[in-house]
Amino acid sequence: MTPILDVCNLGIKFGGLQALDDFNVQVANREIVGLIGPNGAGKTTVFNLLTNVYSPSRGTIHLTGKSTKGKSTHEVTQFGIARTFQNIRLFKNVSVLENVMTAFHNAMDYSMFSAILRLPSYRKQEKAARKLALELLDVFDLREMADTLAGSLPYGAQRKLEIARALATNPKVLLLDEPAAGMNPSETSELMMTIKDIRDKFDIAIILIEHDMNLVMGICERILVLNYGLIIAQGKPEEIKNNPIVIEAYLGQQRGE
Amino acid sequence: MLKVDDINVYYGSIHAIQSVSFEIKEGEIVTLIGANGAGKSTILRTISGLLRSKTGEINFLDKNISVVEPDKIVKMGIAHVPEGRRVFKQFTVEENLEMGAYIHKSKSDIKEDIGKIYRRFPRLKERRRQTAGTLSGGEQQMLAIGRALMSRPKLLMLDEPSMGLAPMLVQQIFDIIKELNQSGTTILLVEQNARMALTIADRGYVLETGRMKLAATARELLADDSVKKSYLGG
Amino acid sequence: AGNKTEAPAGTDAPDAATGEAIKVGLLAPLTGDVAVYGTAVKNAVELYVDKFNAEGGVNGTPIKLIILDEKGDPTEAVNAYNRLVNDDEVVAIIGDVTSTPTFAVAQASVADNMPMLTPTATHPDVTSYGKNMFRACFQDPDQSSTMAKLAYEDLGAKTAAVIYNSSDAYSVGLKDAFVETANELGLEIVATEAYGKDDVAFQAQLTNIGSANPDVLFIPDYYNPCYMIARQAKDMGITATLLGVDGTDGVLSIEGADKSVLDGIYFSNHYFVGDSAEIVQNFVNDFKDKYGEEPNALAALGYDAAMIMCAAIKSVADSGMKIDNSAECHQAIIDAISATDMTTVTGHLTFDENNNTIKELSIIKIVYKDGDATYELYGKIAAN
Amino acid sequence: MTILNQIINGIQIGSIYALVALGYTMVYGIVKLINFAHGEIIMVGSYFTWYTMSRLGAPAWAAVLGAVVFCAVLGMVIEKVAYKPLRNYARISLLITAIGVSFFLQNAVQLIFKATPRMFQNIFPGSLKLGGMVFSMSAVVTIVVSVILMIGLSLLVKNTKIGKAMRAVSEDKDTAQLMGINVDHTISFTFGLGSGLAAIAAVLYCSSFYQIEPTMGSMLGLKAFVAAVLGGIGSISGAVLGGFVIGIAESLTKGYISSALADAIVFGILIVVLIIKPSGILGRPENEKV
Amino acid sequence: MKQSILRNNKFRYLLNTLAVVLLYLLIIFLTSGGILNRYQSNMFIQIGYNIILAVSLNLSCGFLGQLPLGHAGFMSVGAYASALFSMAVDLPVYIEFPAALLIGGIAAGITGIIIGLPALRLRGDYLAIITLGFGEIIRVVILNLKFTGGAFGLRGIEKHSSISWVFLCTVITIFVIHTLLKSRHGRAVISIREDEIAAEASGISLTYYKTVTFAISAFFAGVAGGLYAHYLCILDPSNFGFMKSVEILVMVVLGGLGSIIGSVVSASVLTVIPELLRSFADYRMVIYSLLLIIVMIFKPSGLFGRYDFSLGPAIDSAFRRIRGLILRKGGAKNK
Ligand SMILES: Nc1ncnc2c1ncn2[C@@H]1O[C@H](COP(=O)(O)OP(=O)(O)OP(=O)(O)O)[C@@H](O)[C@H]1O
Ligand SMILES: Nc1ncnc2c1ncn2[C@@H]1O[C@H](COP(=O)(O)OP(=O)(O)OP(=O)(O)O)[C@@H](O)[C@H]1O
Ligand SMILES: [Mg+2]
Ligand SMILES: [Mg+2]
Repeated sequence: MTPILDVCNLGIKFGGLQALDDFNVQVANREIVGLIGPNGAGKTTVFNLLTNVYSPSRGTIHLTGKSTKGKSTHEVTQFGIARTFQNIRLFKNVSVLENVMTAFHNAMDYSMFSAILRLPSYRKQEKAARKLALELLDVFDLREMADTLAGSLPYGAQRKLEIARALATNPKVLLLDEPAAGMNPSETSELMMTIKDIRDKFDIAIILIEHDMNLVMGICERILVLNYGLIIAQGKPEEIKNNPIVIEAYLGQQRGE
Repeated sequence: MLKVDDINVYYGSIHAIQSVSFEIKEGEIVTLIGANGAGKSTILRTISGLLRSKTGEINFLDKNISVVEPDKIVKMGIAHVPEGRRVFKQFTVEENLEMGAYIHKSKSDIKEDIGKIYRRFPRLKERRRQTAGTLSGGEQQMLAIGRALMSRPKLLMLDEPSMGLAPMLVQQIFDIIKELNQSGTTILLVEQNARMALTIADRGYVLETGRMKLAATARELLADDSVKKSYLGG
Repeated sequence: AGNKTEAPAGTDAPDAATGEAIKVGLLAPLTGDVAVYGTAVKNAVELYVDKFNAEGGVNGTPIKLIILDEKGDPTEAVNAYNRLVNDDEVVAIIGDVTSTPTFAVAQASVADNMPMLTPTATHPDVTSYGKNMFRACFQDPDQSSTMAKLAYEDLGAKTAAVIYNSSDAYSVGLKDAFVETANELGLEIVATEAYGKDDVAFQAQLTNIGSANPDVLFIPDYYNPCYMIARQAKDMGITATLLGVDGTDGVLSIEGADKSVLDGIYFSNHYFVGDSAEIVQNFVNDFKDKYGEEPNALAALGYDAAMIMCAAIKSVADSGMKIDNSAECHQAIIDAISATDMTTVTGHLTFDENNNTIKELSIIKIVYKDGDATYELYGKIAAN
Repeated sequence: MTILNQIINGIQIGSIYALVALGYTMVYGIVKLINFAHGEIIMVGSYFTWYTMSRLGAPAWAAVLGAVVFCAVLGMVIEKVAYKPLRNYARISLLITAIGVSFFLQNAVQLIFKATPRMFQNIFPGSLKLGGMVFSMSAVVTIVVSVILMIGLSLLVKNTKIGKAMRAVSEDKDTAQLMGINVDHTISFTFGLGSGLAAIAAVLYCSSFYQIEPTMGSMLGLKAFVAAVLGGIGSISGAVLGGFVIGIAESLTKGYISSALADAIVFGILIVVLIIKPSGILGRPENEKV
Repeated sequence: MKQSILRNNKFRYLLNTLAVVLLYLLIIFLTSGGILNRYQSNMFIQIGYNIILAVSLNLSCGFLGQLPLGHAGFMSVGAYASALFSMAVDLPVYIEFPAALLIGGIAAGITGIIIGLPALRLRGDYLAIITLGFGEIIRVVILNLKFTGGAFGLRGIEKHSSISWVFLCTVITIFVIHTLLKSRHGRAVISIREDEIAAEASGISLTYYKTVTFAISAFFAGVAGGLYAHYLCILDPSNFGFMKSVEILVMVVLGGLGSIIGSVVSASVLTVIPELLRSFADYRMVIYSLLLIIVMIFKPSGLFGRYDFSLGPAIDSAFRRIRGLILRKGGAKNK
């Protein structure tokens, strides 16, 4: 099977710091890949490179066989890579529903002219987008808050809204940067179910950065471990859990309770 | 040591904290647990003077600090590691640490303390000349904790110190908290990772939508069914 | 401090006779960038109107001045004009003071056939809008060409430079006319430099002028920039004879100025403060008494405008017409103004068929002697 | 030798811009506020000096000292009354208030002292010959003072405790408080300092250009602000550099291109520089990590 | 829950249209019925073009989140372009004037794009300074061109700006900007204000939307300039300086960034206030500036914050409140 996302030899330097080097990964459709590693290992940097927020010093990225080279961030999004941010970035002074509808931007194509004159194309597309957005909010149990401002949502809800917004761009690959940060264990396990659900429902591949091992080990089919910008291990959760290099660099000796 | 008595805190018309009271004795580790938005951070911000309570009193070392300016509160011995790191992004790592010791005068003490911090977090030493804004999330968290320690506090309040940290570091940070406590620092810990928090804490309080729901020893809370169900992940 | 702000003269306050009083509007910039000029005019107009009322007014009825500030802004000026006409129902208006607002107001006033008399707007087009628009001063080209001739014929200059304010219509108009006459005469213009409003540093321009080494330097602007330029020119060792315009008048009343730098400036003016004529001396003395400073050309023109206007209204009243806001009365006042033939502070004056004045122009020279500078009359020339 | 003369002219006016720009940059660096009232504080400082010297007959040094103190206090009062209540709101609200304050000062001074320009004595008479070039004494003093102040301020901000507090406050007020910094004092101090600088600029300005009037602050303020931005706002040495660059650019365009278009060309230079280097010549780019 | 008829879209349009027509009739009644004199009626014209200026600036300032300080520059481009056009041609008013306004708008819009393309790469205060710079450049250029009349100003412009024309343009401006904002394009614009990085990650092209928004904002400023030119009949470059830009900005911020109704109200109020203060003569500007400071201190987010008024829901909630009152009273009686 051809991979949906194919990353080859990706690398970037910040000043003298080789933040990422020789990063390779192939992700198949509907796969959930975990990306773990110590703080500062370069995980978020991978996401920034995949979305062309930074341009790589070297390496290539192909989505469904096409290179994303030279595209700007919004074009990459249109192309099919969506993401969430480690430090939540919502449109805070805008309602929850409008946050999601904003991301439907490219799913619609009516012109400014038809917006001003409220032509049928405008009304039809807006209606459809609204319906889809509400459905998306349903997936994340956010429908009741559709009219509240995103900035006044509790932290956990904000994280979920970010995922919903990313999904609204209709991605082929979804990048989640620490989606469970700041959630308590029960919320985290709930989120775990949701992530599985969206993979099934939307038929997409997911790459996930997370420090919560219950989550990572729970849903990832494959895990990559980064350290100092290099992949130091990859494999199935069980293999990673017991890999001495990973324990040494990242997991530490798990003290039992 | 710290006694919080019937505080009510508002954000505009939102009544975020409703008649909350609790106390911390010298030498304890006390943890506040609660869901997202329960009001944990709000309580810490109120104690350090960034927010004001409409009613009640907060006493620290038998002094009413509920109307004292935040900078005076720091001088009295309370340090606060705020939620979301809040490092000074344009400052270098080392300058951030120096800022933590703002209330101290002695240059040599500061130097020594910085050395200690570097021994605890070697990663910070590697990055000492880098501006803090370009650090990774976890590096920033280490820096925030290190910076708070620089004021040599009597009471250290930590707001979700494990957020975004690698498991090994989480371990490490909890170890450090324990160690700090053993060397005499009283700790008020807010954590999502309630299980970890309760394993090192003496006592815990459970906060639900701005109200205090439960107060008990850590051991009791760990065993409590409702706590298990809501906060410890089954 | 002798310079305390005067309370706005009694004219604005309602007094017992208000119901009866004849209302005349005054439009002037009293705040903002050009407030100095508006204030000079306002002071003089008030001075004359008070005097006129004290002497019995219009057969016993006082004239009440309604003074509105327009900040030097045409939009505000039109608002103020409309307010004078529609809310205050004035019978005639003195104003505006500077050119652009005067244009805006002039245009609006034509349809109303409102008698308008600008004391100071020297731009040639000001009176072109309609028969209702008069001016008490001479026009820019007159003084520019006079100055060019003076330079070429009397001072024997072969080369000239100009430094002007490119954002001010008054200054640009004077510059254009000067350059034109100079070209006709064969006076070579060796440098033309511009500056903007609010500029205080002229060294860069003066450096260019200095290296062109002209015989005369023409500075068509009001007295403040003129003084600053003169001073900086001296600092830079420029020896050209400086030529000013009517706006230069008043330069000697600048408090604390180093007057030695002004020595030898020639400028064209509407009148000469030292003129021994009684009307001039009375005006100068009254003005000094009331405001503690010597009146400049703007003030003299304001005084004249008030004088012309009051006389015109009086003559209409004398003819038996009721002074009110009617179209007939407006026309009568307009006719009366155009029939003016009187001696004012700025000389004997009549109006031509285009509502411009026919009068003499004075050329003043500043002479610095023994630590003080004075204006001296160099000569009088018929304008136009 | 006109080119040299034009450069000297540029340095002279540029040193005034530099000095004023320092005040902008100080306040901007800490409060992130374009303090539109800064030009007006210079105006007030000028009037203070003029009044005490020519009306009250005070000696120059006393007038200057008085002006510095007066302006510093005025700056702090403005901050307390007009800016502090808005600290936690959108910066643009603060900007509008600053504009309000500047209108107020301008019109209040006009009401008190009338619109008539006042003449100012040259406190530093004479000139200095250097090689074949002639510098007026006040220009020399201005240049020296702005360079000294630049060095002093850089040291203050980089190395002293209050300087570090200022930088910390500028980044994150809440967290600065958690370090034990008194935010109110720090901001007050910054305004006092910035306004004191304005007074010094005022004196030197008056000494060079002889004349003061109620509206003098606006254009000067604008140009100096442009200088601060060009140099990289928030950067102290940038402000001084920007001041000189603007001054020289202005003088050279007036001298060699067109004095009528000088303002347009200077702004054009600013735009080109900012497009090439978006955070100004010496400004630090904002590193926002995603 | 049953939707109130007042929240029904079609009905709302009808209601809004009706309200606009009524307002127009009221103004016409007041101005040509002799109830207001010319001085007072002319204020409506000034209010009108100031509303257009404020609302259009609010688009790039309140909604796009930039800080442009050169709005008066766009206004002047529009003013001169439209005035030069109408002076050059001689067509019936109902063709010439709209064409002139359109040309003014387009000229300003093109200027907006020329300025926007390089300038919008910058952020925050740097952008502010660049737009300020461009505003000054436009002013100085106009001052030094021959065909604009230079410092003498452009004179002899026909007086076309009647209350009806101004009213029509104001309504169209508000309508267009409002409807645009309530579409995917508007959401894109607002998302840029909220978080540029997240907006890009949601597939929105920053360059495209910033430039287009800037151009639309400039376009309407140009139209306002055209109205201004054909109202005052004289154009003077010094009236389009930095202070004019600041004046418009004050209207926007005072009304509330991101509130169209706020801009409408504050543009109206700020046009009228200086005139009302005339009786305080000398103290006028001092009082004006103090008012400005005081309003900002007590209402930092502007009079209306981000609130936007919509007639349907407003009446609806008013009805509900009244009904609530009646029911409560009725209930009390029954007891
Ligand atoms: N814009 C930048 N400039 C300079 N250095 C950077 C930049 N962005 C990231 N870095 C550095 O690159 C390294 C990798 O950062 P990255 O954010 O990818 O880490 P991470 O793996 O996501 O860590 P964490 O789990 O703590 O979020 C870090 O050391 C960081 O300091
Ligand atoms: N600046 C603010 N303005 C308005 N409401 C706020 C603000 N900060 C917090 N709140 C609200 O106050 C309540 C308590 O928030 P707080 O941040 O104290 O919760 P928390 O328990 O720390 O949650 P978390 O786990 O997400 O950090 C929440 O409902 C939150 O939405
Ligand atoms: Mg990361
Ligand atoms: Mg919290």
